[in-house]
Amino acid sequence: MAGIRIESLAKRYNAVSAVDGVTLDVRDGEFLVLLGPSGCGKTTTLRMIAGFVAPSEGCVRIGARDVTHEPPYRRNIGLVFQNYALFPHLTVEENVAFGLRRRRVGEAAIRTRVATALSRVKLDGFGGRYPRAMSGGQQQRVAIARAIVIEPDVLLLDEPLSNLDAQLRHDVRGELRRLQTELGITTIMVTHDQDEAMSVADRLAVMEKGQVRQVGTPSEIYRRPADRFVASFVGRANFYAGRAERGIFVTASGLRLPVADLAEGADTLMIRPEAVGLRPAGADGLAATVETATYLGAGWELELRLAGGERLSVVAPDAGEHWRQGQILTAHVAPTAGVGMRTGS
Amino acid sequence: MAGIRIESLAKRYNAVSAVDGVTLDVRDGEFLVLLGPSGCGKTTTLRMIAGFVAPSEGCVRIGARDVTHEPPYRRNIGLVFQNYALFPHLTVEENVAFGLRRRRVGEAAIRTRVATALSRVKLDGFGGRYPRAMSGGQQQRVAIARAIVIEPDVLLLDEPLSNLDAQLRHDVRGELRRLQTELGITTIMVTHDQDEAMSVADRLAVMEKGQVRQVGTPSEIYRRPADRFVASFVGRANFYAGRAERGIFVTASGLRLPVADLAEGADTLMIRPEAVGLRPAGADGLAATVETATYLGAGWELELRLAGGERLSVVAPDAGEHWRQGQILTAHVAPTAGVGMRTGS
Amino acid sequence: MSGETILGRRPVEILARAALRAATALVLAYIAMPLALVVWLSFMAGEIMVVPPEGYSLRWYGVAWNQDQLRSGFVTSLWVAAVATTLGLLVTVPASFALARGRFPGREAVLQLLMSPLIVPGIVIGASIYVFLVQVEIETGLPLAGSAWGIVVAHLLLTVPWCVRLVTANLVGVNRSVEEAALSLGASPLVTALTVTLPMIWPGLVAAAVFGFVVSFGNIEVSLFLVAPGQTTLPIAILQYLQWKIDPTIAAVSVAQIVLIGAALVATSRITNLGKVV
Amino acid sequence: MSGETILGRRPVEILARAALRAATALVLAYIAMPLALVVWLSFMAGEIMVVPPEGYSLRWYGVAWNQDQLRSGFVTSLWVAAVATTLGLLVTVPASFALARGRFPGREAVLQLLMSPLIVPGIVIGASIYVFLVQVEIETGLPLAGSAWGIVVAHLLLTVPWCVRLVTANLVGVNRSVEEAALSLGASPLVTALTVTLPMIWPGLVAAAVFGFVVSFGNIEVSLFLVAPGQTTLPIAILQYLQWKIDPTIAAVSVAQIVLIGAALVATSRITNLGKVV
Repeated sequence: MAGIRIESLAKRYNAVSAVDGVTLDVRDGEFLVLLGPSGCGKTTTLRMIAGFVAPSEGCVRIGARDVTHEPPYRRNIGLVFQNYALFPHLTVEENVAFGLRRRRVGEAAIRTRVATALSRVKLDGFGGRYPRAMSGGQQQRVAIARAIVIEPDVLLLDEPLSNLDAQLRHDVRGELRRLQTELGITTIMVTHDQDEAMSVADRLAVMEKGQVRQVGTPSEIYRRPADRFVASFVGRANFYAGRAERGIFVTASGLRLPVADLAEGADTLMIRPEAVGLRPAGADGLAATVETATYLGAGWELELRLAGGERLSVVAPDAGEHWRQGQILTAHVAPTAGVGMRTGS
Repeated sequence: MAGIRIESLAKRYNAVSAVDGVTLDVRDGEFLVLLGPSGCGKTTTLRMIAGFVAPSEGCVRIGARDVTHEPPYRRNIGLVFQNYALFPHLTVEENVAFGLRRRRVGEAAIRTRVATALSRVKLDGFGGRYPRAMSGGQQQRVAIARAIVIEPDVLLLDEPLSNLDAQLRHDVRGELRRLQTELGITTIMVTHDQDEAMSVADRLAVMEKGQVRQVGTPSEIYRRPADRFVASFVGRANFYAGRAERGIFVTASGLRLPVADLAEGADTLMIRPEAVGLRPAGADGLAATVETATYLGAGWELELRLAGGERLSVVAPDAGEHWRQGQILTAHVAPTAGVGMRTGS
Repeated sequence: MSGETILGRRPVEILARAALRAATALVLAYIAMPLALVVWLSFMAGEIMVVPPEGYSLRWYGVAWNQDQLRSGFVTSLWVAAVATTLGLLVTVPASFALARGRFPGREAVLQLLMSPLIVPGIVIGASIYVFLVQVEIETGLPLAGSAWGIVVAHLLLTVPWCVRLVTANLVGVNRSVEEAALSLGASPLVTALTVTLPMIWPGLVAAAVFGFVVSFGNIEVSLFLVAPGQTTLPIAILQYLQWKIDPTIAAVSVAQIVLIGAALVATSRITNLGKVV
Repeated sequence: MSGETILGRRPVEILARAALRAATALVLAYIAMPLALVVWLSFMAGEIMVVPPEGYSLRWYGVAWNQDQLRSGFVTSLWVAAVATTLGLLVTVPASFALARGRFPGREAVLQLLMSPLIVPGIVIGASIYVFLVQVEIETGLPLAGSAWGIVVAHLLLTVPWCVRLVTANLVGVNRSVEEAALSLGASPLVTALTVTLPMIWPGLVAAAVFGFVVSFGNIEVSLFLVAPGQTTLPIAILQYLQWKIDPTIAAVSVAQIVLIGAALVATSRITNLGKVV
C-alpha cells in the first residue's frame, strides 16, 4: 500500500495538450475519482500513472518510488478496464492466477489466494468457467479479483461501470466501495458519471481541458463549486450575472437575493434547482410563471420565468400537485441556497 | 394523421415469442411510449408497425387502413433510428428531400418543404453540409426533419436519444415533445429509459417478456403501478409481503402501516423511497438504523434497517444533515405513500 | 509492445527490441527483393545478366517495345481483363445482394464455394474449359476455342468469385438501418439498392474491379490452353519469350506492367484502403 | 431486401424477385462449374473426353497413381509447401508484431508493399530468382539452382506476404486492453505476446498457414524456371503431362488434390471462419 504523488504531469500530442500540468496527492488508502467530460484528459492521466502513456513532462511517484520511467509490468498496479479485458482463452481461475504466476508464487499459494479473491467478489464456484459464459457484471467482478489478487500498491479503475446497465451499475459501485474500504487500497477511478463519482469517492478531482479545476470531498464540490464548469458538471445549476452588495446579490435585471456567506467581488450567483422552494402565488419570495412542467415520477422538473425575465430551473419532489404551463407561483430561494462565484471572465 | 390500432400482435422465432399478443390503441395525435427492458419486445413491436418484421399473428391498422401485409415503403410512416441512419453520401438537404423525391413532388415544392422542415428542427443554413460534419444532436435533428417532411400518418421513434450524451438528451427530448405537439402527429416511441419516457409521453405502455403489463399516463403508472415489475421499472421501490386488514397493511414481521385506499386482498405493499420522511430518533414513525448512507449532491440515498428486520431504501433531499452509518432515526411513511398490490404469485 | 507504452530500459530489453527490429527489416527486405531485382535487371546493359552488371542502359525498354508478340499480348491481356472484370461485376452485384441480404439454407456453403478457384488447379480449369469449348465448337461451329472470348469465359471464373466475396463483405458491412430509412421514406427495394446501398459501398466496388482486373491480367495457368497465335495474353507471351531467350527484355516488360498495375493500386488506395477491403 | 422485411405482393414485385433469384443461381452454378466439370471428366471411361461420355469408370485414378512423375511431383509440392509455410510463419509472426504494434514512419507504405506479389508477374519472379541462384551457384559452388531449396526460397515470396497480411490484420483486431491487462499484471511484452496475444489469434495463425500452403501448393508461375528433373512440383508435372497428352488422368489427379485441399479448408473452417479471416 502506498500513496500516489503526481507532479506537473503533462502529455502533448504534437501541439495539442491532452493533459496540461496535473498535480495530485492521493493519500494512502484513499479513493480518489477523476471526474470530467470525455476528452478532458482524465483517461490519459490514468494511463500515465499505469505506464501506458509516456508523460511529456512531470513525474509519477507511487509511495517512495519514482515510477515515471518504469514500464507498466514493473509498477505493481492493479488495473480494471471498462471492457473487462479478461483473457478469453483462460478460465476465471487462470485469469485471476495470471499475475501470481508472473510473480512465481507457488501453486498451493496461488490456489488459496485465487479462491480468496474470488470469494471477495462473491464468485465462489465460478473458477472453472470461461469469461464468455458469464454476464457483464460477473466479468467485471473477475477483472476486479484479478487486479486485487496481486496485492498491488494502487488500484486504477478506468470507467469500470460504463458497460453495465443501470441497476447493475448501482450494485457494483456499492460493492466496489465496500471492497476498497476493506482492503484499504489506494484507488484512482476515472468516470464521466457524476452520480457514480459522488457515491464512491473520498475526494473528487474535476477535470476540464487537461487541467484539474477543483479537488475536494463530494459535498465540498457540490455545495461550493469553484467555477461555473464544476457547478454544472456535478449537477444542474442556474446562473445569474450581477454583483455582491453586502450580503445581497443584485442580478443584472435588478433582482435582489440575500445570500449567506457571499464574498465581495462575486459576479455570478449559482442556485441549484432542488434548493428552490415552491409556494402558492402571493407568498413571500419571487413571483414566477411556469414555462414548462415535466412530471418524472419521483418529482417535477419546472422551468420558471421570473418577473425580471430571468429563467429559473426547479426540481421539486412530487407532493401531489399538478403543475401546468402558465401557472403563477412563488419561488423561494433561501439565503443558504445561493453560492456566489467569481467567473473571472 | 391517423390513429394506430394493433390487435393481438405476436412474433415468434421458432418456439420463442418475442412479442406475445400485444393489443394497443393509439389515439390520433397521441404520443405513446413503449417502455421496457432490453429484450421485452418493444423494438420488435415497433418494427412490426413499420413493416420490417412480419407478424406471426395479429394485425396493424393505421387510421382505417389495414397495413399488416403492406411493405414498409407503402405505409407512409416517419421513422427515426437510434443511430440516426442518415444517408452518408447525401447532403442534409438531399437527405430531407429523399422521401419527397420518392413521392415525385416538384422541385420548387421540395425546396420549400425541406426549408420548412429544417427550420422546424432549428437547422436553417445547414442544408449544404454532409452528415459526417455534424454533431450527434444535429444529425438526430436531421433525421427527425427527414421523417416529418413527408407528412407521415404516424411517427415511429426507436430509442432516438440513446446515442446522445446526458445534457443533449435532456434538450432534444424537450424539442421532440414540442415538435410533436405542434404537428399533432400520432407518435410511438420506444425506450428503456424511464425518465425519458415519463417526460414526453401522453401515455406509457410498459412491456415485459413480449407482453404489455400496464398502459396509462405517467402519473397513473408511477403512482399506481399494476404489479411489482412495473413499480420497479418506472422507479425505485421497497416491497413488503403481508396482508391488508381494513386500511392497515400488516407485514410478515408484524409491522402495521396505515395505507389510504388499500384494497382487500392486497398481499404486497410498495413504498417509493422518496415518499418516506426522515425525522429525529424518537419521533412518531418507524424506528430505523442507517446501514449505508450515500451523498449524491442533490440528495441522499439511505439504506435503513427497521425494527422488524426489514430494509427500507430512502431517497431524501439534502437538507444539510450528514447521515452516517449506524445512526438511529425515525422513518415516517404517510398513509398516502404506500400502494397495496396483489402479486398473484 | 505498444508505440506508447513505456518500455523497459534494462540492457537485455533494449537488445531484444533491436533484434526484433532487425528481423522485421530483413523480412521486409525479402518481400521487396523481387521488385527491386526486376527493376535492377531491366536497366542492365549486357545481354547476359551478371553481377556486377556490365553497365546500365535503357535499351531493353526499346527492345521490348519492338517485340510484336509482347505488344499484342499486352493489348490482349488489357482487353480480356477489362471485359472479364466488367462482366464479372455486372453479374456479381445482384448475386451479392441475394447472398448478403437473403436468408436461405446453404448460405454458408455457398460462401465456402467461393474458395473453389483456390482449390481447383488453374491449369486444369483451363484445360477443362478448352475441352469444353472444343466440344461446343464441334456442335455449333462457333470458333470459340481459339478466340479471346474463350479466354474471357475462363477469366470470369477468376474475377467472379473475388468480386462476389468483396461485394458481399461490403454489403454485410452496410448499416441496415440506413436502408430501412430509405424504405420507410417510400423507396422500393430496387430504388433503395440503386440510390442508397450502391453509393455507400462504391469504394468496395472499385476495389473489386481493380482486384479482379489485376488477377485476370496476371494469370497464366488458366489461359495456357486457351491462347492461340495472335490471341496470346501478356504473361504467356512472356513465358514463351523466356523459354526462347533469357535477357533483360522481360524485366523491362515487367517494369512496365508493375508501373501500370502499381499506379492503378495507388489510385484505388486513395479511394479505399485496399489492404483492409481485400 | 431483408429476409424479414415485409415484401410487396404486386405481380411485378414478385416477378422481380424471381428474376433476382434466377440470376443468383446462374452465377453460383457458373462458379461451381469447374469443380463439377473436373470431377465429371475424371470418371469418364473413354480416352477422348466427349459429351455424352462413352461410359464411366475409375480407371484414370489407377493410371494417375502409376505415373511416377505425378507421384513424385505430389511429394515435392507437399514438401515445398510445408517448408515454405513453416519458415514463412516463423519469420512472419515477429515482423507482424512490429507492423501491428509499432508506430514508425512509412508503416502504410510497408503494408502496400505486401501487395507486391500481385503486381510483379510470377513468371518473372521465378526467372529472376533462377538467374540469381545461378549466379550464387557460380560464386559458391552450392547446387542451389536445381534443388528443391531453390523452389522453397521462391515460394517464401508467395507465403510471407500472405502470412504477414493475415497475421497483422489479426493482431490489429486484438483488443489492446487485454494485452495491457497482462502488462499491468507483471508480464513483460514477450511473455504477453506468448501467453496472451498468440493464443488469442491462433485461428488467424491457422488460417495463414493453410492459405500459405494452398497458394504454394498450387503455384505454377514462380516454380516454372526452378524445377529440374526429379525435382518437379505437381502443378508443373500436370502441365508437362497435358502438353504431351490430354486425357482424364489429370482430372483424376485434380480430384485427388481438390479432396486434399478441400479437407484442409473444411477442417480449418471448423476452427475459424476462413471466409472472414482471409
